[in-house]
Formats: sequence, C-alpha cells, structure tokens
Amino acid sequence: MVLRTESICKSFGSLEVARDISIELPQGARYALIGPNGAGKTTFINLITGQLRPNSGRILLDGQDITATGTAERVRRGLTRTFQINTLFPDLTPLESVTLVVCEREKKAGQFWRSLASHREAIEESHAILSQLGLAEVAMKPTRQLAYGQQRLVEIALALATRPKVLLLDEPAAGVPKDESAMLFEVVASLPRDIAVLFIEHDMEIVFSFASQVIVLVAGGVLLQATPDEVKEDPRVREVYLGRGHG
Amino acid sequence: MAEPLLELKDVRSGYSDAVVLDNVSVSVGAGESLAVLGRNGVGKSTLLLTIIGIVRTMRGTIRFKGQDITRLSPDKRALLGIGWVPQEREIFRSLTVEENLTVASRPGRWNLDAVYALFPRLKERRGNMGDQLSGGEQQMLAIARTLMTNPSLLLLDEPLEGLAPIIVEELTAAIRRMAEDEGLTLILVEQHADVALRLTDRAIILERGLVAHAAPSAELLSDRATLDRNVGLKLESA
Amino acid sequence: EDTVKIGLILPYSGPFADAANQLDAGVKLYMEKHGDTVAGKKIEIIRKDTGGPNADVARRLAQELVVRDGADILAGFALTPEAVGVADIANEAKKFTVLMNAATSNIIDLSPYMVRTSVTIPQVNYALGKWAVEEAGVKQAYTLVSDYGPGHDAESSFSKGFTEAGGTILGSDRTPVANPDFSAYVQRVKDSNPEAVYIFVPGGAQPAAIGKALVDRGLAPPATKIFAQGELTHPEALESMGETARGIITTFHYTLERDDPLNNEFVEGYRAANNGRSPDLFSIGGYDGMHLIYEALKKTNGDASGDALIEAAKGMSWQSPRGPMSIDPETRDVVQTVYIREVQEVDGKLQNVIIHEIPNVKDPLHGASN
Amino acid sequence: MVIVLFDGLAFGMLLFVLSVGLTVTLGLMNFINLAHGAFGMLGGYVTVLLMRQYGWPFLLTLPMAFLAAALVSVVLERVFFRRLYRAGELNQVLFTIGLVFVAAAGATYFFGTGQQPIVLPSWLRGSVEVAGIRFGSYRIFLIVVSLIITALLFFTLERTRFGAKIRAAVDNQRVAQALGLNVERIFAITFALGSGLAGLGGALAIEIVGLDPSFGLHFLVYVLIVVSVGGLGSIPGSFLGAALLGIGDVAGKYLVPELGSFLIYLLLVAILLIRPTGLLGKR
Amino acid sequence: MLQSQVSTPAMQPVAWIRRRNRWTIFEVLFWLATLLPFCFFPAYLNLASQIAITALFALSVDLVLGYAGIVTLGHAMFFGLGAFTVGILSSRYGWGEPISGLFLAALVAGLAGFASSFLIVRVQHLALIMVTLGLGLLTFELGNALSWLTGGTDGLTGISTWNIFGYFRFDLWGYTAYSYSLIVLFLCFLLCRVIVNSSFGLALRGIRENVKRMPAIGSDYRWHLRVVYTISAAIAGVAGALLTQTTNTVTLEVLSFQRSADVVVMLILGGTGRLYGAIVGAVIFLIARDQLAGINPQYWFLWIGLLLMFVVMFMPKGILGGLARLVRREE
Ligand SMILES: Nc1ncnc2c1ncn2[C@@H]1O[C@H](COP(=O)(O)OP(=O)(O)OP(=O)(O)O)[C@@H](O)[C@H]1O
Ligand SMILES: Nc1ncnc2c1ncn2[C@@H]1O[C@H](COP(=O)(O)OP(=O)(O)OP(=O)(O)O)[C@@H](O)[C@H]1O
Ligand SMILES: [Mg+2]
Ligand SMILES: [Mg+2]
Repeated sequence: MVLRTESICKSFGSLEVARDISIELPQGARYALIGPNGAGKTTFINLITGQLRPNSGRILLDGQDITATGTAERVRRGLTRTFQINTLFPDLTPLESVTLVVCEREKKAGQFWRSLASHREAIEESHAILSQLGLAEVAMKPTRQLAYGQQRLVEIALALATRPKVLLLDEPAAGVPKDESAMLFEVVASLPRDIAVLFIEHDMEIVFSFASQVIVLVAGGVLLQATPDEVKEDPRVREVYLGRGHG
Repeated sequence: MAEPLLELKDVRSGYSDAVVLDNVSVSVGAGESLAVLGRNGVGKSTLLLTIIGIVRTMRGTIRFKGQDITRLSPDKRALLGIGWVPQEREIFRSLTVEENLTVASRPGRWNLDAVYALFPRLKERRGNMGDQLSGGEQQMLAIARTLMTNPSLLLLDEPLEGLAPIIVEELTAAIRRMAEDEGLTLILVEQHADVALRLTDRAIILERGLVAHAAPSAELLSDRATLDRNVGLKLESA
Repeated sequence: EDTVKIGLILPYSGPFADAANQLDAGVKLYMEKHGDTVAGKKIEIIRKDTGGPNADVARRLAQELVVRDGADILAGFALTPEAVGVADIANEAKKFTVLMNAATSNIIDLSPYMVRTSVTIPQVNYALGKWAVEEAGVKQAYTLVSDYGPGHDAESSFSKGFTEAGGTILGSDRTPVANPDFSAYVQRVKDSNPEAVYIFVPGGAQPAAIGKALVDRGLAPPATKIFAQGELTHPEALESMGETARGIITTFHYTLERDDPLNNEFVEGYRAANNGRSPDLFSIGGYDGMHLIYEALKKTNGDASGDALIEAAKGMSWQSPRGPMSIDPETRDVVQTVYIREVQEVDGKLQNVIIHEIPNVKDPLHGASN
Repeated sequence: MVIVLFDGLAFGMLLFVLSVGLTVTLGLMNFINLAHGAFGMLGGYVTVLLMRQYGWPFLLTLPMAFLAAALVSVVLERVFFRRLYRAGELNQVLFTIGLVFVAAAGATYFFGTGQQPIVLPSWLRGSVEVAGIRFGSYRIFLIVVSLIITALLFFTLERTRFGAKIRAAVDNQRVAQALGLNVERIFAITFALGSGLAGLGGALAIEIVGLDPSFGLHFLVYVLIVVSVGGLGSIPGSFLGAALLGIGDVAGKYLVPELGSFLIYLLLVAILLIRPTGLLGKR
Repeated sequence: MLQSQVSTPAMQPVAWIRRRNRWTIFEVLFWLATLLPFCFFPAYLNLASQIAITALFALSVDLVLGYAGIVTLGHAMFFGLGAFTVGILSSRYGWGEPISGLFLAALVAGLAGFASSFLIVRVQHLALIMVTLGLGLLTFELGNALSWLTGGTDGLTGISTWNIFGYFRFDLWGYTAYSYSLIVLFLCFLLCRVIVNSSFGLALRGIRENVKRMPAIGSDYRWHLRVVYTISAAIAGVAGALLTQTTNTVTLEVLSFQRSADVVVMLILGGTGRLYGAIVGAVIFLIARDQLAGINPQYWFLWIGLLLMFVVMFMPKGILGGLARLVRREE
C-alpha cells in the first residue's frame, strides 16, 4: 500500500466531516472518491496532505507514519494534490510556475547564486509538461490572463511537476470542456503505473471510465468502496448521490 | 414583434490587452432561454461579463428592456433586473451563508425559504462563513445568491460544475421550471452541451470571438456534425 | 567678501518643528532690531532643515554649508545629537559654532569652536535641588523624568543638588519619551507618599498631561510640592492645566513674565512679530545666540574666522532679556542667573512668578569634570 | 490596585477613541489609511477653533469634529480614495502618507507649530472620589463615550444589513456591484463614518495628548497596534484590544516601571504571534 | 484580426527566461549616471553619499517587500544594528577599519535577521507588518535602555573611521565617502540582482503571489523567507555601517520607526520588485527633499506629500513602473 489512512476523524465544531475513514491506496491505483456536496471529500484530501490536522487517526505513506509531517515534506515524499478552487500564482507565467515546482523538487530553489536560466533541464521539463496539457501556447502569459479552463490545467501541471507517487485530484476537470477533460484524464491514465491516483469527480462518465475502484463518502463516513459497476447499481448511492439519471 | 428583452448589437469587448469579442450580436426575448457554447477560452464568460457590465463594451450597444445600458454600471444593470452567477463562484468570504444570501436580496418570488427549499444543504450550513463551504456548496450559494435578487434575466456561467449528479438533476429541473413556468429569461453557459441544449430554446456557438452558429437548441442537439466541428464537444450519450 | 554667512541648522520639520520655529523667530527678531549689517558686513542666514533628531543629516548639512555655501558660522542646534554630529565639521573646517539650544553639558567639549547661549540641564536643576532643601525645607522627594539623555541629566543633577544639601530621594522612575499616559507612574509616586516630586518631561503636550495626572491623584501643592524644569509650566501647558497648576515650582533660565524693561520690550516685539505667540527658551536662545555673534563680529572687526570669533566670544558678558549672562572663558559655556518660580495668580491669570534668583550659575558638571 | 485598573481602562479607552475610526476604514474596508491621524487632527483643530474662537461648549464641538472630518473625507474619497481601493496596499500607504504630509503642512500654516490647549468645562475636570479612591472625571467620561460608540457601531455594522454590505463590497467589489449593491456609495458612507470617528477621536484626545501638527503621525503606531490586536474590522475586538493594551500597559508600568516603554510593543508582538488575526478578528 | 488566441510567437522557453534577465542598455546608462556627481556636482557629494546609503537600505527592503511580499515597518532595526556595530567598535574599542567593519555589521545584522525571521515567518498580512513594527520599536527602546552602550538619544561620541585601505581619507567634500558608498551599493546591487534572477528569486515571487500554494508544491517556503530575510537584514546592516563610517556619528535615530517608514515610502515611490525602484526612489525622494527644504525649510513636506499623491494617482506602480509603461508604449 502506498497510502493508508487509519480511522481518520475530524470535526469543525459540532460538524463531523470525517468519521473514522480508513482507506488504502495500492500502487497504480486509479480510485475515484465521490459523494454528495459537503460530504467531506475535499476535507479528506486536506487531511491526507496536511492542510488540516485530523483529530485522531493515522496516515501512512509507504508504511511510514506521516500524520505529523508538514505539507511540504509530504509533497517531497511524493504525496501531491490539486485544488478544487484554483490556487495558482496569478502573476507568474505557467512556465515560471511549473519551473518553480521542478526546482523545488530538485532542491534547487534555494540556490540564490545561480541564475534561473541556468536550470535548463528544469525549464525544459516544465515546458514539456505544459505542452502535454496543451498549454504551450499560453505558457509565457501571466496566469491571471488565462481562461478558467486553462487555469484548471495549470493546476494539474503544477501537481504533475512534483513527480508524485500519490496524486490526489480534487475535481480536476471542473470547468474544462469535455474533450479537454478527456485528454486530461488520458494524461492521468498514462502516468507511470507506479503512481497511485485518487480523484474526486462529479462527472460520472469520467468516474466510470477511469476509475478501477470507487469510494463513496457520505456525511464524513465511507459508505462503500467497490468497482464502478457495483457502485452504479447500489441503491444507497443512487438515493443520496446519483439520482435517477445514471443507470 | 415586441422588442427583445436583451439585445447586443455589434458588440466589441475584452480586456485592456486583448479584444475577446468582436461584432457579437445576440438578442433574447422575454421568457426565452439561450445556450452559449464554445471552446475553452473562446469568450463565453466574457460575453456574460459584458452583459452585466464588468467588462467594458468598446463598441456597439447593449439594450435591456428597451433601454440603452451600454454605459451603465453593473449595479444599475442589476437593479434593472439582470442577475449574474459567476463562473468562479466568488462567494463573499467574510459573510455567513445567510448574509451572502440576504446582502443583496430584493423582494420577489425568491426569498430565503424558497432558496433553502431548492438547496437544503445551504440551510444546514447557514451560519458558516462563505469560505468554509465545500466547492459544491459554494456553487449552490452563488446561484441562490443571485436568485435572491429576483432578476428577470439570469446569466448562468457553468452553474452545474462541481455539483453532485442528484443536485444537477434537481437544479436542471428547477431551471426548466423557471424558464417554462415562470417566464424567466435565461442565458446559460455550459460545458455539458447536451444538458444546456435540453434546457434552452435557442443556442449560439462562439468561435474566435464571433457568433459562429446560431440555431434552435433542439435542432442543434441533433446536428452533431456542427457541434463537433464548431465546438469540438463530444456529446454524452446519456 | 562683504557678507558673513551663518548656517542655521534646525529641525524645521518633524516632531521638533515648534522648537525650530521659536528659535528661528528669536533669530529673526534680533536681526530686525539690530539690522543685518555688523562691522561693515552683511549678515546672511542660510536655513537648513534636519527634519528631527538627525545627527547624520545635520552633519551633512554642516558639510554642505561649509563646502558649498561657504558659510562662516554654524548655528542653531535645537537638539543635542545634531550638535554632536556637527562637532567634527566645526573642528575640521574651523568654524565658529553657536549652540542656541542643545542642553547636554558635555557636547561643548567636543569642539573648541563651540559656544552655548542657551542653558545646560544640570545648571538649572542642580540649583533647584539645592534650593529645595535649603530654602524650601523639603527633606525627601521622588523623581520622575523622561527616559532619555536630558531626562537622565535632569534626574542626576537634581538628585545631586538635593542630596548634597541633605535631602533624600525616595525613589526615581523614568517614563517613556513618547508617553501619552502617566497614571501608572504617578500612582507609584503616590504610593511612596513623598513630600515633593520632581518632574522632567520635554515640552509639548506632556507637561499638561503629567500635571493633570498628578492633581487627579491629589498630588498637588501645598500637600505635595511639585518641582520641575521650566517646560512644565510653559504658557500653553498652564492654560491646559488651569487651576491645577497653582503652586508648581519650576527652575529656569528664562521667565516670560519677569518684569524688566529689556524683557518687556523683547516679549512685546516678539508677540507683535509672531501673531501673539510668546517667546520661550528656544526664542531666547536664538536671540542671545545672534547677540553673541554680532558682538563677537564687532570685536573682531568683521573677521569671521573661527579662531578669531571664538577668542572674541570667550568671556563676553551682556544684559539679555533673560537677565545678566556671560560666556565662561574656559568652558565656552553659558553662565547666567537661575530663577526659581512658582505658579501663582496674577491679575486673575496663572503665571510663573519668580520667588528666588541665583546669580552667576555655571554648569556644575563642567565645574566638576574640568 | 483598583485605581490602576481604572486608569488602565481609561488609557485603553483613549486608545480606543483614537483608533475606532481606523477599525472601520482599515479593518472593515481594508484600506490602509495612514491618514487616519490626519482626520483626527482635523477634528481636533475644529474643536479647538470652535472653543477658542467662538466659545462653543466642548460637548457641542464634538459632533462638529465628527462632521467636519466626515465631510472632508467624503470629498477626498470621491476625488482620490475611490481610485485606490483596488490599487493595492502599497499605493494606499504612499498616498495616505502623502496626505499626512500635506495635512501637517496645512495645520502648520493655519495654526502654527505650537500646542493647542483647550479648557474643559469644570464638570469634566478634576476627579470624583468614591470609597477613598479618586477617579479622574475626564477618564470616566472617556470610558462612557467609548462604551456608547462601541454599542452604536456594533449594532449598525455587525447587526444590520449595512455592515454585511460593507463586508461584501470589500470582499469582492465587482460581484457586489453585479448583484446590485451601490459599492461607491457604500464605500463613501463607510469612509465618512471612519473618518468622522477619527475626527471625534482627535477631539476627545486633545485633553490628554495635546494637539499640534505632528498629531497625524504621532499616534499612528498606537492606533495601528490597537486595530491589529483587536482584530481587523471587529468593533468589539478593538474595544477589547484597547482595554487589554491599556490595562496591560498601565499595570505593567505600575508594577515593573523599568519595562515601561517595552510593554505595549511586547504585548503587541506576543498577542499577534499567538493570535495572528487579533483577539476577535476573523481575517 | 482577432487577437484572443494570438500569443507571442513561439520562443524557446530557456531563451525566453534568459532574455528577461539580461542586462539592458538602460541599466548600463544608469550606473554610468551615478558617476555624474563627481564631475558635475562636487558640492553635492555628501548628499550623494547619503543617497547611495539610503538606496542600499531601500534595496534591502525591496528584497523582502518587493520580492517576498514581506511588508516591513521595522527594517531600521537592522540598519541601526549595523550602524551601532561599527560605531561601538570604534568609539569603545578603537577599531575603525572600514572594510572589516562592514563585514562585522553584516554579520551582526544578519544574525539578528536570522533570529527574528523565526517570528516573521509565522505571521502574514497586517500581523506581519505589525510584528516587524513591534520588533523595530522594541529594538529602539532597547537601544535607549542600553544608553551606557549606545549613547542613547544623544548618540555616540568619539567615532573615527580609519582611512580606507589605510590610504583614502574621508574628506570634507565627500569624494571618498561617495566613492566608497557607491562601490558598496553597486556590489550589493549585483548580489541582489543575482538573487532575484535565480530560482530562489522565482520562489520568492511564488511566495508573494500565493503563499498558500507553496507547501502544496513541496516548498519549504518558510526557509526561503528566513534566508531572504537574513540576507536583507545583512544588507541593511551594511547600509547602516556605511552611514556611521561616512559621518562618524550614530544616534538612536538610526533605529527609529521614522527611518523604517521613510525607506518604505521611498521604495514604493520608486517602484517595488524591480531593484532599481529602490535606488530611484531614494534618489528622487532625497533630492526633492534637499532642494525643497533648501527653498523652504518649513514647508517642504507639503511638496513631498503632493509628489507622493501625484505618483500614486498617475504612476500606480511607482516612478519606475510608470516609466516602464511609457517605454513599452513607445515600443
Ligand atoms: N483579465 C483578463 N485579462 C486579459 N485577458 C483575459 C482576462 N480574462 C480572460 N482573458 C482572456 O480572454 C479570453 C476569453 O476568456 P473567457 O474567460 O471569456 O473564456 P471562456 O470561454 O469563458 O473559457 P472557459 O470555458 O475556460 O471558462 C481567454 O483567451 C483569456 O485568456
Ligand atoms: N473551516 C471550516 N469550518 C467549518 N465547516 C467547514 C470548514 N471547511 C469545510 N466545512 C464544512 O465541511 C463540510 C465538508 O466540506 P468539503 O469541502 O470536504 O466537502 P466536499 O465533499 O469536498 O464537497 P464538494 O463536492 O461540494 O466539494 C462542508 O459542509 C463544509 O461546509
Ligand atoms: Mg470539494
Ligand atoms: Mg468561462
């Protein structure tokens, strides 16, 4: 198991947003995390990546307890996420943003004595990542000037540039048109098989075609973990989440 | 024929360093609903921003309810009855959910009870600060907040994004009700072309800043070739 | 060369602008009265603003005055650090330098070209300390001073005079320089219930504030004597304190209300030229500073070199609106009468009334160190 | 000890009246208004002028101080400030500092560099003796006034829709506008309110801290401390922060006078490190 | 015809980044212009020297404010530490060698910067400003409390700076002072320029743009902040040391809030986040001040105030930002 959580609990005041969540993510996983709005999916990712601290429970990455580790350190150990609501560097260009990530990953970001241009490999790598996501054309425009959908892609590019072992995607395709979101998921799908991916998505078509396992979260607790087909048929899931339309 | 509720004539608009829309002419009659389709970054959001007045109209005119509103500020346009739901939700972070709803509310059919009935989730979270909501809840709040102003023309920028399927179902039903039963005029920007086309009477496709194609929604829904060519959208076969 | 240029370095802007203005007005008044030519030379004033206590700026301005403007005499210096900053330049350029206010004793040792026409803090406060025991019969006192150079000097010189004469200091506190509220300190004074309290705060808004705080606690004459340096009862402070100021005893070298023809003429002229504003210690420092420059120039016959002027200035004595004064030929420091005053009602108005005069007072620290 | 607490509270209330206007302009509107003190100074000079030149009673001059500062601020807001709301905090800093300079020059020109004392009515002078302890009358007055201001502001800003409108407009100007809020008017009114309060604070403070052209800069540090310790935009926060600072400062000076000048800054740093958003701040 | 999709012609990414960092003709001209006072304004060399020192101080602030987004109102703390380091060294211990003094000042101020950086990185926004302000004021009060060491408000007396390399004497005209300050300024500028154009500089801009994202890309941004704060403090210390050495005076004022605030004003005036803004701001502010105060010592700040207001209204990115916009429009 690359990533394991053991009985994670978290509450905001009286609101329990994570109840006893234990999940396992094996190498190469392509898991989806679904559930009604406000079920606690984003919170769960915040807990795994360290933006929030659980009230109880443990998080293990590669068998090591990282519950008390800082976010940045988790990223360096290969646990990366994207944000549901764009969290970018508005005045940097995508090229600069991604290069920054690569430099951080290579531990070169602290080298204040070396010019940025001399990190040729880093720049080229980030350009390659951007090209892969179809952002080559806008790579040298300030991020703030990109359309929303393009910014969503930059969000993914930043995550990919950390070379994660575990990639947590929070509604990566929201706001990206159909054909591009398919492309995006193809990029995700074609990531090396040793990367485990957990993605939140409300678009069932994507969930059912890219996920090997689906975890359903309701009111902070895991309702069910199963294959897409099983989930599709589960009456409880239909009741609280899918509605009539999918079947 | 009566004058349309909203009419854009040869509008050019954009940002200080880029013209995004040029020569766009659109008109929407009262009670009509219009879908705006197009690729990423083509200017769909900019069109809505131009109508509400956040993006400056550089050329052309916009008329609403028979009045030239090209030079009016957004708040004046809102008071005339235009309501806009931003793509990025843009919830007021330092207001509670309920304050978000009431801060700009104007009397009409949509009041707290009505929006809470539409989105029960918001009622549960009414005391939360705006930035302590989940993504989907923010989306609901953004829609509800605009409904509370009781607009006669509703501009929706990808309103279904980030909502659970069951909520999408309810919301589309509600939108259809608004359009069909209450005669609300609607402009809907949506990535899910099929959903958008089923909800609306007419549709336009934007392409490189121009209206590349305009047709009744039902017709377009079956004209997959045009959709594929102009929008590059692969339709879901739902 | 028919002009003598005087570079006047003062904090015209910033928190000490008022001091600069008053001093400058004294300078102007003197020149109006005595003309702008002396010993056949035209006097030209070049005004430079330091913007506050800014030693480095003062120094640079002095440098510029010397190299760029060709100034012959440096003058002004409302603030000690600015005088300190300039000492080097005075030495190197050999310029006659007149301290028209800066009141820390030892700065005058920094340059043999410096003279002072104002006052030193020990000069007035040492005398007060002695007087308090010897004449007023006070046996114990508490001191409360602003926590900065002048305050420290005031504390030590008052205490020195006071204890030498046989008094005891019950306690001493120092208040922050920019202190808007004195209640805590005043309460401490009250707790130790002294016979008298000695105060030193810079002019401006603090005198009234501390005065009121004392009285609010019932620390007021005659029950508790209040001693202070003259700033405490400057006219605006008196107005603001009102009744509560009655009986406060202060020591100073200049008393606005001193009934003396020279002084009356000075005050009248000053008020006429300044919208009714009265002169204060800065004004008199500037006024006498100009007098010294004029007289020294007369003596040297217009020779404005530093060496000539400083020799001429040494030992000079004259009648000033403040009373008789002279320049000590050895220390180049000011020697003058110290007045002990009490706030009393005169013609329905509270003012500082002289109750004792101590003539020919030298700076006691200098006396000791030299 | 009672008297020390009382004095501390009174000193706190002095800080409060000086800074409450800034809680509105900086705290609520997010506008870095370093000219706050200049508006305070304006209020102060209005009071001085009315009392000295025209013999108005002190209490009557207070509303005038408020109005004058509010009026001037509306003009400035319409002409300048409204262009600065979105110009970034650094521009706001630079502009308002510039304004402070201009205000100081103006005050020097019209009123000279000297102190401007006022003479209070006799019922505000001296002290009241209760149970053998003497409480300064003006200090009692300050405490009462502060409580009234706090209550009034709390209800108008945090319990009415107007308060929500301000916060909405500050949070996201363009969306607020697009929802039909007249952002310009909201800002103008709020700014006038903040500046008016500054003017009132200036007038109330003369008695204790005096008034001269450097007033605008002199208390800047103190008011910034109060606003940040109280928590941005929270009126009760400012009140609490001011009271805490005042009592801490006075009690500290009383007990450990050697630390006198460090106290308020130590409190500042300590509180902010523990609660970076201030005592009651949410942002 | 339609521009939305048209972007800059494809350029090699490495070349694009390199081009942003290249020396321009403006820069060369700028530094040549700093030599003008020697030939044309010899009577202003002392002023020029103080401008260079202030510019260096502003430069150190730009590093944290303009690049890392740390708005500081307490940087005089480091300036003053540097100033006092060499001041005390000379007046108390008789060591007045300038170059070693600079290094020592940098060391002391840098250490203080490093120590305080632990507090600085814990807070943001207003709290950050206020913590820097609080620390600055505490240092000032400490300096006052230690008046036996610092000379208090009256300042230290008896400072004498030795000749540079045992040869160049600090003259009354300020030839040596200006040459010395200018060279130090230039060297520190080179250092800053390297820093901001490095990957570290990019990380700083990342922090300024969105701190929240930094940990999520694996960045230990607090460490970056600590490093830049320390470097900046050291540079500020050097500036302070220069002031003491070129004027042989040091008073508490070097630690004052006024100095911290002034330098920020100058920096914003010139334009933040572009290094030259710091220098231009100091030059314009101090020259304007000197000239205006020369004309009217009592009201010069009226004109300075109007200047600041004018710049904000018409050049919202500072003077350099305004110039840059003009130049771009020309192109
Ligand atoms: N603030 C801005 N400044 C400059 N250009 C902008 C700005 N906002 C958007 N643009 C540009 O305008 C174009 C249209 O943007 P818009 O957001 O209207 O597209 P969209 O069709 O809504 O895209 P999406 O489907 O991704 O939401 C894009 O190319 C974008 O880069
Ligand atoms: N800081 C907070 N304080 C209080 N409640 C919070 C906070 N953050 C989130 N919540 C609440 O916790 C619940 C879970 O939020 P979360 O963002 O995890 O939902 P989600 O499953 O990601 O939903 P969505 O699909 O809509 O994004 C929501 O009801 C939200 O209102
Ligand atoms: Mg979510
Ligand atoms: Mg859009």
